[in-house]
Formats: sequence, C-alpha cells, structure tokens
Amino acid sequence: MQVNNSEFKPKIVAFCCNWCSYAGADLAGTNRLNYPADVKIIRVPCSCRVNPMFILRAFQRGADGVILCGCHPGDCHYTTGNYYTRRRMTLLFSMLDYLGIEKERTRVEWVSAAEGAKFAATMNDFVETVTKLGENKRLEDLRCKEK
Amino acid sequence: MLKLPIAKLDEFFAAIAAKETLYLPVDNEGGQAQYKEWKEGVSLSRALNTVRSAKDFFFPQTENLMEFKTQGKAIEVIDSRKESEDFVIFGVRACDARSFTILDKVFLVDPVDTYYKTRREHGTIISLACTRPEETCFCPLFGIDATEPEGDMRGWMTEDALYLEPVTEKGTALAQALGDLLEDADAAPVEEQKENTKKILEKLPFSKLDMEEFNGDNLLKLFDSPKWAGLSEACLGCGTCTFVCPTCQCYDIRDFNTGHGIQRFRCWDSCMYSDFTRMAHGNPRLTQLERFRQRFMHKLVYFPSNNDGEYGCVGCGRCLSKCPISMNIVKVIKTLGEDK
Amino acid sequence: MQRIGVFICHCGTNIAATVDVKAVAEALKHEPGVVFSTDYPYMCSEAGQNIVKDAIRDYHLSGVVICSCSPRMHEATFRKAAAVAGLNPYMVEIANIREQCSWIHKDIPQATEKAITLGKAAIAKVHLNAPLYAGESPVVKRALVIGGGIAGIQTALDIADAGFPVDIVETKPTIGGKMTQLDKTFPTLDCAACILTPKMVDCAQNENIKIYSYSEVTDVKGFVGNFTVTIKRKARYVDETKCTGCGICTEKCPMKKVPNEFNLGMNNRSAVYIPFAQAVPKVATIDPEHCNMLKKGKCGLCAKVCTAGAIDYKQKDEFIEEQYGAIVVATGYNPINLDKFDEFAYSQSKDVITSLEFERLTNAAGPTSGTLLRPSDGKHPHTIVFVQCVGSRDTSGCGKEYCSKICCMYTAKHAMLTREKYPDTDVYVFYIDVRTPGKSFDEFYRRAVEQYGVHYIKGMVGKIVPQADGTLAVQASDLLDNKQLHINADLVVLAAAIEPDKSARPLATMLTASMDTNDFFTEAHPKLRPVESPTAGVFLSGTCQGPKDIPETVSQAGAAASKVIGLLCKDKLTCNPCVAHSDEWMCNGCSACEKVCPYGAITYEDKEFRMPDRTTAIRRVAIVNEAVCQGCGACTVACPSGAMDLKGFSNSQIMAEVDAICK
Amino acid sequence: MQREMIERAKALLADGTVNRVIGWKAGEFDYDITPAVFTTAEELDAGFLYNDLCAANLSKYLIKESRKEGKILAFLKPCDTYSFSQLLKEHRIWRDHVYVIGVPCEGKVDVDTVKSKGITGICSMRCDGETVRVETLYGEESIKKDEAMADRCLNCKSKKHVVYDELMGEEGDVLDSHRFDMVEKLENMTPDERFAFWRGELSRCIRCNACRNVCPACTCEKCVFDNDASGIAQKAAVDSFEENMFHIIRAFHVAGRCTDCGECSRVCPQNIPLHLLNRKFIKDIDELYGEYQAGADPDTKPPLNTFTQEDAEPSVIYERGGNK
Repeated sequence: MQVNNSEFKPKIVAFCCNWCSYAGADLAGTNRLNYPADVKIIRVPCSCRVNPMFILRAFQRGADGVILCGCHPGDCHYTTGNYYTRRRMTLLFSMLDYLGIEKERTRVEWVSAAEGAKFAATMNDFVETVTKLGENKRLEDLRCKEK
Repeated sequence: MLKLPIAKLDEFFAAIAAKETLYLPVDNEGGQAQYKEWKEGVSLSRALNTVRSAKDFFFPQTENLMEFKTQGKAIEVIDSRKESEDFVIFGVRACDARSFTILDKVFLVDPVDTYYKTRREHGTIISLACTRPEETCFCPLFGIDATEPEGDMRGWMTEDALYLEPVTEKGTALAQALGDLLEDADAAPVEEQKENTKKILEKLPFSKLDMEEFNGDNLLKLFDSPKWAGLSEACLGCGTCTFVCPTCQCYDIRDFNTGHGIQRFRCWDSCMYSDFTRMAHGNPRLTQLERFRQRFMHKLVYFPSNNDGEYGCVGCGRCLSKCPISMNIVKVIKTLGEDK
Repeated sequence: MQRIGVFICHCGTNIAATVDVKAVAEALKHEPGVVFSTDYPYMCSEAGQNIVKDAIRDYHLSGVVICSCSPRMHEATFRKAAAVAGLNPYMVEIANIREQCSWIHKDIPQATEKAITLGKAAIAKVHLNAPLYAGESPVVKRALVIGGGIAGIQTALDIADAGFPVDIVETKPTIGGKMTQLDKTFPTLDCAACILTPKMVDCAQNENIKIYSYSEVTDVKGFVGNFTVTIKRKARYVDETKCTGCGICTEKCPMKKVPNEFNLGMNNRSAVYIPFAQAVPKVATIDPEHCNMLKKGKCGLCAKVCTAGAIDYKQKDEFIEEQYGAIVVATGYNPINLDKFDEFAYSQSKDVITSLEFERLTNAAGPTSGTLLRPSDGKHPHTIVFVQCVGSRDTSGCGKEYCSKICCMYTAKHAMLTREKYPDTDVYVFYIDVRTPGKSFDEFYRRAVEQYGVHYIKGMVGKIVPQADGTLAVQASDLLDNKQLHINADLVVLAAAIEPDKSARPLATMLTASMDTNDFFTEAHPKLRPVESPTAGVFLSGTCQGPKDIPETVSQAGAAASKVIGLLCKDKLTCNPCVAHSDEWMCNGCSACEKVCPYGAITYEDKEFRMPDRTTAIRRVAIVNEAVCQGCGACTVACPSGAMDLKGFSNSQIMAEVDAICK
Repeated sequence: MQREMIERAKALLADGTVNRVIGWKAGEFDYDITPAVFTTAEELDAGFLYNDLCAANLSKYLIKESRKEGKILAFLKPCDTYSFSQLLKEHRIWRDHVYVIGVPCEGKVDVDTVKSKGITGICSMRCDGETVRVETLYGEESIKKDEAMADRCLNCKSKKHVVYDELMGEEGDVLDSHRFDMVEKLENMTPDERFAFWRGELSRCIRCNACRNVCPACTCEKCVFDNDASGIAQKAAVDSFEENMFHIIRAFHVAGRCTDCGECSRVCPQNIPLHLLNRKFIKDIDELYGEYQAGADPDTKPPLNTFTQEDAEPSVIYERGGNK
C-alpha cells in the first residue's frame, strides 16, 4: 500500500534501535515491502538513546512527523532501555499535546527484527496520518524554512 | 498646545495607524503592559509602564544582520536588513524617552550602528507624562521631569482629553498630518496636572539619593569596595534586570545554521551571564561578584565618566520591581553611597 | 574540516536498478568536506574495498561514507578495510541505500533523492566522528556454572578438562539434578544413575572443579571476562569438610517424618539427611524447618552420634565473592504445577501421579524399591492410563503453549517398561500427536506399540473421577474412532509440561540476560549462536534455554563449554569503543545516569578540581567503566546537562543527521 | 517568630555549631526582601527578617554555601525542605555542612498579586491576621490575605518539613491541594485552545533565565542552553520554536525532580505561569506511574529513572483526555 500523496510530502524522521527495529526495517527491505520514501531512518543503538532534544530538533528543522521504534518491551538488547524510552516519550508526547501541538505527529512503535511487515505497515500508516495533518506549523522554526 | 477629546482617542490612533504602524502599551495575558501594534479594538493600557522598555523598537532583542550561503567553495553574503518603514510609538514615559538619548550615545557615535540609526530615523515618539508614579520610580534623580517627557511629541492625558505638544520636526509633521482631529487648546489643565504629579514626585522615596560618590574619581575606591560581596551574594545571575532595562545596550553576535545557510544575528546579552564577553582565553569576569559589579559600575561610574556625567540609568524602576531577589541599583547606590 | 570520501555501491543491480548511483555520486561530491566520490558495482568485493583503501591513501581521507547495504551487513567489512589503509575504523559511516531505499522504493527519482539525503546524513555525521580506540579488559580465567544437573556437570567437566578452573553452584544439597531421579533413559533403556553418577564423582574429584552445593547466586556484577559473583552458601549445619557421609546421623535422627523431596514426597526422610546414596558431595544436611534442635533447641542427637564432630548448629549462611571470566547458566526445569488441571484429579487422588513420580515408583532406589505399586494402597495396578500433553501445547491459558518435547519418548519408555515387567497390565496412552524425531526414537515408539502391545489412543482425556472402589474412572475420547471411552484405571500418569526453574527469572535480572515470555533464556541468535546469551560472557546450557532431552542437553553443554574455553583462552578482550563518556567539567554528580545504567558501569568519585576562578573545589563526578558499558545510551538522556554522551552516537552526531535529513 | 529565630541563630553562632546563617534580609520596602548570609549577631539584629513576605526558597543557595568552610544555619520553610531534600538526593548539597531549622509558613503574600488588584505605589505592606494593610503613595489600602497570595501558596501542597535538624513552631501536614485544577482545565480545552493559550503565554518570554536560575532543580554546572557545544544553546528566544524548545526541555529536565515550589512563576518578570508546565509532568507522573512527590523522601527512585514492565504505552496519550 503506497500512500497517495501527490501534493504534500511530509518529512518523516524515524529513529530505529540497532538491534530490533533497524533490523526490522532491513527485513522490510529484504522482503521488498514498500513504504513511502518520505521516511528516513536514523540508527541509534537503543531507543533509550533518543533524547527529546532530537525530536524537537527534527521538528525545528522541518520534520512533519517523528517516529521512534525500538525492541518490544522485555526484548531490549540492553534489557531495560526501552522501558525508559516508554516513560520518557509518554511524558514528552503528553507535554507536546498539552502545548496544543498535534500529538499524532509523534509516535512510538515497538518493532522486532522479525517484524519487517509491521515496520512497513507502521510507516505507511504513520505517513498517512501525518500527510492528513499537513505541514507542521506549530513547532516550526521559520528561520529553517527554505526561502 | 493641542487637544484631543478622549472620546476620539480611537479615531486618533486609527488616523496614525492609517499612515504608519502604531505601537502602544496594551495589557497582555500576564496582566501587564506590553507594546503592541494598534489595530481596531486594541485599547491603551492603564498601567504606568510596560515591562519591556521602549528600547526594543530601536534595539530589538534579536536582529538579523546578514546571511551567508555557500555553494561549493563560494560564499555569498546577503544583507538581512529589511526596508524599514516609518512607525510611531505612543505612550513612551519620560524615563524611556530619556533612555533613547543614552542609547544614542552608544550607537550613534562613530562607528555608527546603522541598524540602530535606521530604526531611529524611522521612528516617531509620542511620549506621555506620568500622573501616578510608582514607589519604584526615581527618574527625578537623573534630572528627568516625568511631567514634561522628551520625545517628538509629548502628551498629557487627563480624564477627558489628551493634550499634545509637538517638540521636534517629526512631531510637528505628525501633528499637521493629523489635521483637524487636533484642536488648539488652553494649557491650564495640563499645568494643573503637572502640579499634582509633582507633589507625588516629591514624595518618591528614591528621588533624592546621594549620588556624590559616583564619579570617575572614585572609580578604584568603588571598584575595590568590600561591599560588593554582600550585595551580589544572592544574585542568581539571570538577565532580568538587563532585559527590562531601557538603557542596557550590550549584545552578542551569533551565527545560526538554518540548514540553508548561516544566519548571523545579534541578540541582547547580559553582563550578569557567565559567558558574557567570553573570549578565546575564557571569561574575563569569573565570579558573579565581578559580573554584578560590572553592571553597576558601568551604569554609575564608567558610563558617566565617558559621557559628561550622564548616568546609565533613567530611574524607571523596572529592575526594582522585577529582580527575583530584590537586589537593585537603588540598594547599590545606598550601600556604596554610605562610604563617603 | 574532514576530508571525506564517498563510495556508492551498485550492489549489482540491487541498488543500481532503482537508484541512479551516478547521480548520487555526483550530488554528494559537492557536499562540504567531500574530496572524493565514486561508484562501483560491488563495493564489498576485494576490488571494491581496494578502491576505498586506495582513495584513503591517495586523497588523505579522514572520513569515509559508504552508500551500500545495511551496516548490519558490511559495516565491519569496511571498517576493516579502512583500518588496513591506516584510517581509524570508526571514521567510516554507512548510508543504507539498499534495504532502506532501493529495495522498498520503485520510483527511480524518488529513490535517488532519498539515497542522496541518506548519503548527506552520513556525511554530516562523519564530519563529527572522531577516531575511537577499543580498550582492552583482562579475562579472569575461571568459569562459573550455575546449576549442577547433567547440563552443568557436563559443561563443568569439559571446561575443567581444558585446564580451566570452574565452579558449580547448586541450590540442592547435591549435584545431579533431575537426572538422578530418573530410572531408565530412552531410547537405549540404560540406567540413568549408572551413566550419571560416575560423572558426578568425576566432578567431585576433578582438581579444577569446585562444587558449591546448597548454595545460590545472589549478586552478579561486572562484565564479560570480569564478573564478580556473590554466592550464598546456605547453612547446612554440617561441616562439609568433616562430614564423612557415614549416615549415622540420618539413622539416629528422631524426626523421621519429613516428606522426601528426592522421592517427590512419596516417602519420608529424617530432618538430617543425605538426599540419596550417591549424592555428591556426600555430606549430610540438616533441614532447619524440621530439626528440633534448630527449632526448639532440644535434641542434639546427631551431634552426639557424629564421630567426626561435623554437626554445627551455629552455622550461618555464608556469602562469598568470586571472580569469573564467564558464566554458564544451567538452571534446568521443573514439571509445572498441576493445580489448574482439576479435571485430572491430581490433587484428589494419590493414584494420579506425574511421570516424574512414576520414575521414582519404578526406580530401585525409590519409595517402593522399584516395584510398581499404587501409592494409595500399595497394590499392583492392572490398568494404567498415561495422559500426554498435560499443560503442553496448551492454548487455553492454563498451561504452556510450547511442546515439552520429552514427554512422548519417556511415556513410550514408561509404557514399554511396564508391559515388560508386568505383562498382565493394560497400558493406555492418550496423545494429541506422537512426536518422535531423533535417532532411534520412532523405532522405539513403534516397539512400544507393536512389540509390547501398548494401547495408543489419539484423543484427550476429558475427566478423571476417583471411584469408591479405589479405581479411577477415566473419560476420554478416541478421535480416530470418534467415540467416547470409559476406562477404569488403577493408576493414571500425567505427562506434565516442563517449565524453567523459578530461580531463572531473578538470575536473568542479575545477569542482565534476556528471557522469552516463558522464562526460557534467549539465545544470542536462534540459529547461529544457540548457546550464547545476548549478554556477553553469559552462556546457556540445557533446558534453561528450552525443553531438551538428555543427549541434546549434553551436546549443548559441551558446546557451551567450548565457547567458554574459547573465551578463557584469551588473555584480553577488546571492548566496544562506542561507549558512554562523561565530561567531568559538566557533570553535576546527581546520579541520574547511574540509576538507569543496566550494567552498573557508572560510579562516582569525589575529585578535586582547579576551577576557572582559581579556587579548588571537590566535585562529585561520574566515571564510566568503558569495559562494562555496552553503549545503550540510556544515561545520555537521563543526564540533564549533557555531560554524558555516547561515543559514535553523540548528541551532535545524531542532531547533524536529523538536520541533514530534514533539510 | 522572627525574634525567636534571631535568638536561636545567635545562640548557634555563639556556641560554634554554625559560622553563618542564611535567611532573609529586609529591603527598602516591606516586600523587597533579599536572601542573605549573616555572620554576626549584629548583622542578624540589623537585617534578619522573617514574615509573611519572605518568599524566596533558600535551598538552592546551599549548593554553594554547603561547600564552604564550616557549617551554615539555614532556615527552611516547608516548601524549601522538599527542594533541599531533593538536592540531597542528587548529592548536590553537603548535608553535614548545613544545620537546618524548619520554620512554619502560613502562605506568602505576593506583591505582584497585590499589584494586580490595582494597588500601586506600595511603600509598605504588613500582614495583620488575615488582612494585609498596604500603605501607598496614594493612601492606605487593605486586602484580604488570601487575595494577596500567589497561586502556589493558595494551593499549598504541604506544611510539613521533610528534613530538618530542629523545628520551630508547630509541624504541619501534607495537604490536599487543588494544585492540578488549572492543568486539568487546560487538558480539557481543545488542542487549538491550548495552543493559543500557550502561545499567548510563552511568546512573552524574554529568555532572562530567571526561572532557570532560581529553580532548585536546575543545578547543572552548565546548562545545555548555555553550552555552545550542545547544539541547542540559545541566548534569546529568536523564534517561537525556541520559546517552546527552552520551556519544554527545561520542564523535561526537571520532570520527576521538580518539587513544585513555584519559584519559576514567582520570579518570571512576564508573569508566565511556568509552574503549569511542571505541574503537568507531576500530574502525568502521578496518574501514570503512581503518586510521586519529588523531595518527599530520600529513597524512592525518580520516576523517569525507573520503570515497571506494566507501564502505559506512549499511545496512552492518544486516548487520554485533552482532545475533547
């Protein structure tokens, strides 16, 4: 399923943990499962490496959506990393929502190394959601817009 | 003396706004006054003064200077200055009106700060006499008459009318442009108001502080005073006093990578900050005591020494009411002044 | 400014068919710092690697970006190539333009544009890379085996044979594990004790092996090559060094009504006991819950009769700390609790037993000295029903979803042995499927059916109702004949599912080793690294990893041993250089990082600093043990000041990637 | 109380238990009180003050003060003891260099709140039971005390001292406050309304850093926003994004550590209700991970540095209130 977004192309940053989700993304590739090219992946050792600063930075620089993928809770390569991620991101997303920033622009999804199909489906769904929301206006830095 | 019935105030604002952008003090969500652009429905704040001073109009908190774009090894420099438009600031109090003179002494002397100069040239100031000064006001200490503020045009607001008096060419031109909206008037009500206000100004607790001690001759004595330690010990090192001050003029120049180029901008800096004037070798003032001392020595000693005795303070009282720990220039003057 | 070389791989047509590789090479050539950009059909080939190496030398590259397949595939390849050419291997970054680009996008302009963006992100990152150097950590040449069953024993023996000291920690008073309770073993029907007990004795006699019986691991610190393990030696109130195992105390002990766990409670033992005759170490243990002397301070008989003077009522739990280079988990299994299986009347009737209890009933050293007698009345059973898959392959939620793997074979064994010894007995086996893959396994099962006349019935037992006459009414369905069956049995044997020992979960937490939802330890790779845990230095042996029979357990035990030996042979280990690092000038000493570190890699130190204002200050700062840190980065986010950063994935590197992607 | 405190301080100075005292010093008017360190009985007599206007939380000063030679006597209000305890937990204060005397607090009168009632030219302000008598340049005024208090005192969370060496006056209790009412009100708005609300508030930020510098949880040796190497250093809120960024990250960095002392909102020259950001995190933590009061006890793990396997998924925020 390729999302039909002929006009607005969202910029999506996906942080993927090296051990599960990045491998899941690789598996999606190996299985030739399509998802929009708007998704660009940044490899991090563990989802717990992702600092809220990175997420805000992405929005500042023009991202329209940021998704964070990690191992399923309990399966973290580092045993506990994603549990911290879960708390941190829950609070961060809740704060963004509190400030009136569309909460659908941020997401956490647990994708294992075996879930190539889930990875592709997740990305398709996320791109579709963000495309519907349109451009990120509430957390943008006008200086970073291309003039 | 010109007069505008108070009922016609909106009409007056509209007439100015039709020509130029008009800014005036407006109550904000925080329950305080702030300069905002006048639009239909916006009303003048009743507050004595704004939290941020009027210096923002000529020396904004941030200002883009230029942009660099690189293509391969070529660098293109783009001037970020926008075409300046004329604007009018209404409701500037005497203290802020005087602050422009002080800022001019910094920015308009050689080398002239052209960014500042351009804004100055495009701005017309309509000042407004005070009628209800606060306990924190001490402008009389610096020879400022709050009943007769400086500006391109000065005004007095009574219960039923706004009295105006053009002072400069710019002010006269503006008055003429407004034409028949303003009528000639007798100055008596203004004089009466001035008298009343002066009585209150007399009572202000800090309007007669002893400033004798603060001159260049005492520089080292003041600098070495052991009292700075006690004065500065509670200082949080925040920039509140600096940023609400109408005469603080220090700025930092920074580069911001926009992803498409480098935006060079300047922004207010505060001598209270630990990285103020940091250089390659490090910071010249390592402790908060030194930083605190710098701010007051500058306003009370260095600046007057270089500017014919004019202090770098206009007595607006903003720092008195806004300092988180209630340490301020008045306490400094009183404490150090004792050592005569 | 770095001098960066960019290398675009075609991967044959894998990349080149969807990504315009020439366009990518051309576009990236103009990025800041890029001094060389090229493409090649197979970058990972020797010729391709040579292009990289030559460019590093010819263009004095300080950074390399390879746009190719996933870094999980060839990052190591290119890092090695860079190292050969004299470039620090950590100055190489991979842009994944195959799995995450060419393979998932069909539109060539789109895929090309994305490949360029990914390349730019990698370039942006490499600009901020710094050479990293792997540290080294010494290897303690001693192994710990947790669990003294056949898995632990075999692993320990193999490691000891290679010349390394190895300690076994066993919670029970003796090593031997479940296998000591078994009677015969399938499919050869040799006696379990006969093949196990010599190995137990070997352990006891091997100079390299030290057995901590009646002991538990209570704390594990450290990391591969250098674990510090706290072992709790539970007080057994008998001095192991003095006890000769003569057994007089057990005979004289007046408290003889303690259910004997070795015989699964089917007979009794004394309060001071030796689990069984061939126990290793063969020393007595006083059970504090039943000993009158320990409970009430009255008795003391065993001390009086002990000629060796080994009894010590004042003995306390002892904690010892030992260093190990490697840890093998061999915690084994237990049959599941059958409380949730009321329909089988396990708790209501003594004559409904588990297969393990059946083993004891047929074992010469068991409660009946090997004669098969009903536990309720001691009579010989004439009709025996075996029920398979009790709690295995159970999706109802009462049992386990997995297959316990060993039940089909041991039930065939039980049925066959019963028919052989007691030909007058009718034996029924109810099964869902009979699974007998394995050498000589199916032949064994067929012998049970064909030669010994065991009635195998495909179907499940629905209910077992104890009758007034002492028999058990078994209601079952025969799925093949599609009919209901009613059998009056004298004895019912349940093939209870097996599950990991309860000690495994807390142990996994201590070891920071991962487990699956069933509490079986997870292997580092299900196919390629089946005996290693993902936690470096922790290895898996036996049923703690999944259900296994004895030969499989022994072969896995040997495999784990060989991995341990491989590790202990090294004098030093190279550490992952992509680890956390704290800038001590920015550190607040708040301990947030320490709290989230799963490896205990962060400690604190009060250090003296010469401050910029020329004063001296003592500041509490975090210190990362680079050999312990695994580089997850949890600490970097917990740190509010940003003092803690991760090498190779630094804040600025990740933000540079973000910037490049969002541009 | 003030007299008693001065006497006790003098006694502790005299017997050598402490060599300094941190407290509040009288200013020009009754309300402009400055935290100060006193070293002699004379200094105490001349300037030491404690009344219903002494609002500053002194705990943060003890980071530096406790590292100096000798012991310092600190008078801490209930609120301040929470901050103090949290700082101890984070190893920021050398406990054995501080002698803590807990002093009661009946809620502090806030001059900005009084001014917001239209009273100007305040030259003197005295609490007289439940009434605040104000002398102004324009005559005398009076106002009820609870109308003169800031939100943080009206919604006081606790009158209990969580840590002290000695207590003066009666010990109070942890209170049931309505401190989350405003957070809830915001949560019940539509996202658009919330966005408008916070834009209106945060757009006034002048990045003076008063909130950060006064905050007893913000104790970094170098703040990320001052550190050019952090990549997010800012000196001025150049853009609406930076206003958001600064306040979100600051709130996040103190999440689970903020004791809700309310100093941030007290000192904000622009009257931005910054405590509503911190309270949001506190409320979320309470609701999602169980009640947690930072500073209340020395042992519990900060909620962001721990977890349970059953924690809510981040998707919980899609379902939770706040999207009506």
